[in-house]
Amino acid sequence: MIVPLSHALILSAILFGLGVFCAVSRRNLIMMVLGIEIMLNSASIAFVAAALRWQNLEGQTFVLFILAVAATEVSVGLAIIVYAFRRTGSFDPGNYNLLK
Amino acid sequence: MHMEPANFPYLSAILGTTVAGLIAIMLIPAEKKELIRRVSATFSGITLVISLLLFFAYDRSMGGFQFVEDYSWIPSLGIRYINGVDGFSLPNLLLTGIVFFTGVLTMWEMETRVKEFYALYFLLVTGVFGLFMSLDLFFIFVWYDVSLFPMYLLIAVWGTTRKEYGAMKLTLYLLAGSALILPAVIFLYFKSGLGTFGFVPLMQSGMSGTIAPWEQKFAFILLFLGFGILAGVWPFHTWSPVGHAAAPHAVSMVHAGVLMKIGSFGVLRVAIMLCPVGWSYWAPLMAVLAAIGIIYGAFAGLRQTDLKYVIGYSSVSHMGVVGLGLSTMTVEGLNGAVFQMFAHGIMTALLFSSIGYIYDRTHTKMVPELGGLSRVMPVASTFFIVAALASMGLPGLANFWGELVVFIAAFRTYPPLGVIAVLALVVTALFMLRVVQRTFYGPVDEKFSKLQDVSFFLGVPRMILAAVLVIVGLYPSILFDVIHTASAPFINGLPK
Amino acid sequence: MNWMIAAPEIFYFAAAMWFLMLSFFSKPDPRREHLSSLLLASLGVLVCLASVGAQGYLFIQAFTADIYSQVFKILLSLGLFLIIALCGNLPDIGERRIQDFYFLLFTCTLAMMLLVSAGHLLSIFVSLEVSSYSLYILVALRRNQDFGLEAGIKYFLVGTFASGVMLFGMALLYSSSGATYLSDMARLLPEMIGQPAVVIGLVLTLGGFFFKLAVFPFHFWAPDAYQGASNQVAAYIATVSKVAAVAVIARVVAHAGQESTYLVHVLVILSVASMTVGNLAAIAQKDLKRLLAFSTIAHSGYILIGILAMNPAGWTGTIFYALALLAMKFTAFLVVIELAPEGQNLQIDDLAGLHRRSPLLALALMVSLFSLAGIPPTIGFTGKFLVFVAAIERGYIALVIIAMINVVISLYYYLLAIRAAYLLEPAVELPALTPSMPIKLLAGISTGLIVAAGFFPYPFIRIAQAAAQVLLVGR
Amino acid sequence: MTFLGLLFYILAAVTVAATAVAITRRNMVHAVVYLIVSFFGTAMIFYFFGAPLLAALEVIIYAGAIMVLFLFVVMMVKVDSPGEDLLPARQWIPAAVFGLIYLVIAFLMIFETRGADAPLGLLIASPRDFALYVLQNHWFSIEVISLLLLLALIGALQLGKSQTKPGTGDET
Amino acid sequence: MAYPTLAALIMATFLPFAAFLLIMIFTRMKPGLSARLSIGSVAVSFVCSVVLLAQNWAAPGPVEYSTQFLASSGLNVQVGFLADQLGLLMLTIVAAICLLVQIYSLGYMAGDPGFSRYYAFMSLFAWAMLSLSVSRSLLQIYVFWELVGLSSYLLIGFWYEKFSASQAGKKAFVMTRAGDVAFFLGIFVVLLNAGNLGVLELNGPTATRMPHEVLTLSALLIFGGIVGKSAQFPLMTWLPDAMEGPTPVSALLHSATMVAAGVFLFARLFPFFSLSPEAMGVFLAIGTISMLLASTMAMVSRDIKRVWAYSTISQLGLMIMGLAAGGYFAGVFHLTTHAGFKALLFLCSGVFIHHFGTNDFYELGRSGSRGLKIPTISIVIAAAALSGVPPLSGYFSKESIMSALAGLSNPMWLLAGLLGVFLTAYYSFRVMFVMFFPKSVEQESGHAHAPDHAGYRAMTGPLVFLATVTVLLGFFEAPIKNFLAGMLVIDLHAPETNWSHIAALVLSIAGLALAWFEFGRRGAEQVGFVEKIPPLYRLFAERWYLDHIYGLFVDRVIDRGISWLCWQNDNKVIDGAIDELAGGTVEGGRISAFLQTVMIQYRLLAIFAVLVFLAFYFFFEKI
Repeated sequence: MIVPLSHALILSAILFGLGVFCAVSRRNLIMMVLGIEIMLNSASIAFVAAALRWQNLEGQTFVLFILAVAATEVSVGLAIIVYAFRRTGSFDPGNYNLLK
Repeated sequence: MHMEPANFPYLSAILGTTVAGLIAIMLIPAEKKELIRRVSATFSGITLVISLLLFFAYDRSMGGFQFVEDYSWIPSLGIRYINGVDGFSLPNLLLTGIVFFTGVLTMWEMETRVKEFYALYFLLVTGVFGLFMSLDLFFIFVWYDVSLFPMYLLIAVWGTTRKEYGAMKLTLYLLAGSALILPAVIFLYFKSGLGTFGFVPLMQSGMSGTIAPWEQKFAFILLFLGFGILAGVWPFHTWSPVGHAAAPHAVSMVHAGVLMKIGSFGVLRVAIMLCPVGWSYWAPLMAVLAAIGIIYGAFAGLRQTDLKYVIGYSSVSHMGVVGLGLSTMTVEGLNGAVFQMFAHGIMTALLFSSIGYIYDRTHTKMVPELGGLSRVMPVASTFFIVAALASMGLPGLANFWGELVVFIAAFRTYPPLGVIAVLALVVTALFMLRVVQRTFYGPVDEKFSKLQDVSFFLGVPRMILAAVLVIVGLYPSILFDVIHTASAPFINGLPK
Repeated sequence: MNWMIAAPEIFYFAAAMWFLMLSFFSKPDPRREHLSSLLLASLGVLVCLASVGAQGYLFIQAFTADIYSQVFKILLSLGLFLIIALCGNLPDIGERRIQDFYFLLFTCTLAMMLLVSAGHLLSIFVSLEVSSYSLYILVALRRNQDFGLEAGIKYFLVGTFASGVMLFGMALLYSSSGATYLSDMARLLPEMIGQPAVVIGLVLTLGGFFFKLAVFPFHFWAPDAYQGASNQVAAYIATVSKVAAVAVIARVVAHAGQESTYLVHVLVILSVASMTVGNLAAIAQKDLKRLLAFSTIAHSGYILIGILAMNPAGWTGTIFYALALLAMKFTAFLVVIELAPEGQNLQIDDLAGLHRRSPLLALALMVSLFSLAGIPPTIGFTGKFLVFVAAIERGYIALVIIAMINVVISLYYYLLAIRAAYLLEPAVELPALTPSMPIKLLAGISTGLIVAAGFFPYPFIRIAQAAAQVLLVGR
Repeated sequence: MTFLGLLFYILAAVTVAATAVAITRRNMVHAVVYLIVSFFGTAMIFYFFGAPLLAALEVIIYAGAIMVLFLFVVMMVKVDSPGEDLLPARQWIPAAVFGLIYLVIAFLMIFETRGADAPLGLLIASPRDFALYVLQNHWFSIEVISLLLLLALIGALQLGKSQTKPGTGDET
Repeated sequence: MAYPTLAALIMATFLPFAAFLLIMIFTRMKPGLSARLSIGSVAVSFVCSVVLLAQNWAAPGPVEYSTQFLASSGLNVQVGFLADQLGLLMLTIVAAICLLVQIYSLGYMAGDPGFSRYYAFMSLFAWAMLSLSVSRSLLQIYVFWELVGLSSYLLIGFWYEKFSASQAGKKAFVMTRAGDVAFFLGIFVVLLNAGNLGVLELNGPTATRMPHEVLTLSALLIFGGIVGKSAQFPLMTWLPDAMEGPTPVSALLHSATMVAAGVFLFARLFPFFSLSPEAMGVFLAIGTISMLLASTMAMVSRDIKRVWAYSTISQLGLMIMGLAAGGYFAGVFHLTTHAGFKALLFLCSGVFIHHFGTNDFYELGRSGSRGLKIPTISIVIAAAALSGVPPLSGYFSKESIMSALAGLSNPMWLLAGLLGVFLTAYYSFRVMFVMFFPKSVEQESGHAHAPDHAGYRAMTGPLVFLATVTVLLGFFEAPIKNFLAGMLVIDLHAPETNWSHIAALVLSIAGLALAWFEFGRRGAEQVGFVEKIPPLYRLFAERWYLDHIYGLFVDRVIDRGISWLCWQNDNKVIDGAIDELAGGTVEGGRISAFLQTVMIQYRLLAIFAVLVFLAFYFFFEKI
């Protein structure tokens, strides 16, 4: 054995927490996307560890698709953010407050 | 419970007529106001005729539910389209027919958005008719709400005093009541274990105790409060004067005349008949609230200067009498309560109809601004005074018998409350006479001296109402005979 | 493998590709695009109707066709058709982007169809992502870019955050139970539902779907997205997307969440919070679309009642409610779209004088709003009634009372809108509205359907019952 | 504790530390670089957990493609965000509070779960096996994800197409 | 009961009602026809009642006809006729006076715009009052009791444009209503304890089955109705105000018949009441107080109608005293005679008022009221009868009451009665002397000539008839007594004490003499002795401040007290709470809406926080 599953899950949970922390406390849209990336990544670790636990490849498959989704997220997310930045000149999410 | 099927769907015919009227009105171009009025009068007249026919065709010796129509509706939930009338609903149906027809005539002179008005009015009345005749709790609830929500527009568009406030208050208040009814109805549905919303089987399971006592108590209080709000039970009555005052005349008529009856009828039909154990548990509370309502409504009415507010508070007081009757758990009490529903409906419709006439002429319904109207419009005044006298419980007019029977029943069951309720008669007399005096007596104001008295045609609705008051007042058995066919078996069948 | 069971998906894929090809090879022609999309959407409805009896699995069990999914596909295709019917005039989507607009709509619908058929966590996840991403883009596509991009950003951030949460939940669920197929879950989960990682993982997984349905606390995107998106897109989000979300939540909960009182409690909390937050916030709204967004949030709370009952009646009610939501929201948005020919955002006060400008639209608005408020005899009432019956069958009477109180609160703002339409007079006299004949027809039919299905709901209930049979797994 | 176990802890520590540092960098370029370190650590863990293909993909896609995209964007828009309030106190303090609670609960949740202490035996999925598995079992999802990528492409394109200067109309 | 009798009863009672309906619906615009209808119906009633009276003169016992009414209400309500001696006597009195007054009104009301309405109301009254006389059950009596109250209200406020008239009508109705409520409650008590409301049953064995306390309670409650209707203390002040109505109305309703209904009810239930000596004691006291208070008020009034109104209260009190003292015949006989001479008094006064247009008898005197011969003679006869001057009818009836009082063990009652006799004579002749021996006569000629037109004839005809009756009726004491003896009601005390007769006679002469001394003799300053004592004068003129007390009560306690509280409670407490709730909800909505617009990161944080909470809840739920 390498480590108990729980330890890998703890690692995943800590990373998830850091991702959330980044997403909710950095006043920067790009950093927010980055934080969400970290969250996705943390899920990947848990999946890989779980795949090892159940000795099947389902978990690893998930990770493969998470990679693809992460890529999509970044491309679409950054596209929107960049175009928004071009219009407003700001990455500060607090500046996006027209809708209310 | 005896159920006599109908050889002709009279009850559905009533609903069909109102719906057909509604559709007909919708199809007429809005500019043809006169045509719309005539169509409305025709259709409402037909419903009146059918309800009269029903009233006299009902076999009093047999009792039970008659003219029953029974069709499957939502089998998966045990919902059926069941209509039927018994001694409790029959007077209310007749009342609705009368008030409906006279309401249409009362609004004859209205010129704004006639088409929409009559369409909504027909919708409202469809709900009222449906509720009185339905024997399925699902439909009762549906009709209950159908009869409420057109109210908002009817008041807000065509109303007068603080109309938007009144409309909103009324609608939200009453629908808050329905918020209590629906859970209770579904609750009973499951607790009976019968898988049906049919009224008769549920009632039997309530009687036989299949629905456990605590369940009945729980459901009863929800249903009582829910329907009681509409019946103007103290302290949930404050929507009523505001709503009455804000509403256009015909709506006030239907509202005070019929809609409040829906509340008390709902208390009777749903709360009491389905949860007899709950009834006996909560009856003292009902009685206390009703007695407070009687005396409180009278006192609060004393201070009002708006004619419609006065009537609104008198309605609170009178509906308290109904509530008191319902709380006595006796045959007399139920008889009196249902009788009072009818009498109050007619009486208050007549009052509002007369006020409507006065308001249309003088453009005010504030008592201090009026005066001496008896000189310029003696006939219109007479109608009002007749209704006011009925409201005071004068013998010879319908209300007296309802109050008498209720008071006797109350006196037997709750002597102190009976005394309080009877004392309110003095206060009612005081404020009604004050209003009559200040409105109709005294020197006639200069600006009113040119007013026309009510013409024969416009007098017709008031005449009908006044005649009903007098006929029923002189021959109350015409109603009591019918009501008794429902109340006596019910009370005698109560679990001991 | 019987590919025919995926006929609707294949059809919609082809349709989406058609528009993709168009955008590559042809100059945009709004009228042609609209007619062709209308044709394709109506064909799609027919295809869905034709394949209603399809049953079977593709890709092991990743794609499951059963009566449940097929019924929802009909709803989805119908919703798409209706929305496209409102797209005759697309002022808020640039002419150049119109082909891609339809491509995205069809792709999104396709993804939702895959979603309602998905039987594996992974396929659920990817289908969800496809539908979400097409919506992010659709929202951001609005010509008024200040609105569109801001809404897009917020929608996107909340959406990806939610999918991050969902993935983490799936990871927990998978790591502690080993189940990835819904059928495995139905088999394995009942005995380990008491394990914290399992059930919390399940709740987090549901979070992703809650985002779609705009359930508290994943509802934060909804008001902004509705307000920022063009009217048609907002209508699409409010109708079609909600139907798909209901489908997938009901399916997942039915498979994974039975026997868990904790899950029920969570759903109760979220349901109450959704309807309360939605209804309260809606009171203060001036923008009509924003108001409808909050009303959607409230409705997601009502739908959860049906789901959390976890009994046949509840599933039936949920499915019926989805239909109801489609009809009511569509009718309301129809009025919004017709009232805003420039594609602008409507304020509630802009409804003033509607009863004279167009009695039909005013009636449609009134009926749909009363239906949303749950006033009988409308479909909205029947939907509520069904889910309430289900909840009370399980003894959740307090929940139903709370829901009814919420109904009363909601009535307040619906009445304010109706008041605007029927009572207020516009400051400047506005010309009468003359909707085109098809729109009139559509308004009439949808209004009629709302009332008729409210009054004679049984045919629809039977369909919903048949579909709900599928959810009775493990019984 | 096995060697691999020790390695895991070291890698975990590195990953967490790198992530923590990354999210607190003012300069986004630095943040991205630190994050690449974190993803490398993750890739290593994948490798030890028997997913060599994923480890490679993690490095290529995450650390390579995605982070590079970030870097591009950051550099393209040339924002040092000097005025940026790095971690506004009224945001990070509640976030930290909930984060701590979250961590406690996460620990509780993970350790309370039956089977959480299941040892992770060594099993390596060869890229070939993995690919076969994916294609056999998840072809459906691959199709869908391809649609997603197409969508992302078109979406990004469309957003670009619609990009306008403020104040001017739609067509540029 | 024989059908002819029944038919006669029905005709006697229902014809006026038919007239009422006909007039209200059809002939409002045709005054002449209305009057004819009304008078015709009453005339038929009168004929029927006379026939019935004659037919039953020698009949052995009460005849009753009843039918089930309201069988299905759960109550067993019997309605029908009870034609016993008392009822028939009352029927005849009422019919006769109705007829006379209606004929008289032809002249008095001629040309009034509400002529038809007047006759409609008169018919309504006639119906109610006639029916009341022969009602068989308490409930039926109550019904007609209320209806006479209604007609009283309508007729008092007949000239509704006059504020005081409508005010007086309202006051009358509400005050009698207050009494009626007690009556109503009394009926309930009887019904619940005796199970029956039939007059005969109550007077028979049924009542004895009731517990004594309950019986006393019910008797007191029912007496409340009598107090209201007969304007006894403390509900007495409405009657003087009721004089705002047309004078024939005062004559008919507020002196001769309607107010006597209270006394009639007393007589009706005499055996029942007799079962409770305590209650009888209370009745006696109330009768006495009313009689004395009203007499004092009459001593200072300058309004001729009010004097007679006070005198009515006083005489009704006297009747109640007589009845309560056990003098059944005395009370009923005084009721009969009083009806005649009091109606005469009013009708005569009416002629003067009509002619001179004032109610102030000082004014009348100065205007030369002596000029109208027939009314002058008649009114003097009536006043003398009122004062108990032999051999007029009042003398006989008063004597019998005095002897009933004398039969009581406590002589105080008799003394009070005698005081009443003295005061009656004093104030009656005060009016007579002031009117006919004025200090100065302004216009000897002018009005002095007796007008000779149809109206005047219509008015004087009834006067002559009534004056004749007043003179003669006294001599029918014995036959009437025999007739009533068939009622099976034996006077409890029938001692023949001569000294009370003599004392009464002496006192009435003394009163007359005092009146002559102060008002009648040449050179009298026409100021009563009471008026020379200002506090006493004010007390009497202000009616012992009863009205002030009521006014204060209504104003402070009801209007500004309870009613204000209720209204404020509605506005501030209930509606306040509701509005507060609604406002709070809207405010909550605003807050909620604001929270949805916070910066996106806070929203994400909220999502995270909720999820943390939900996870936390899992462990919490387990504990």
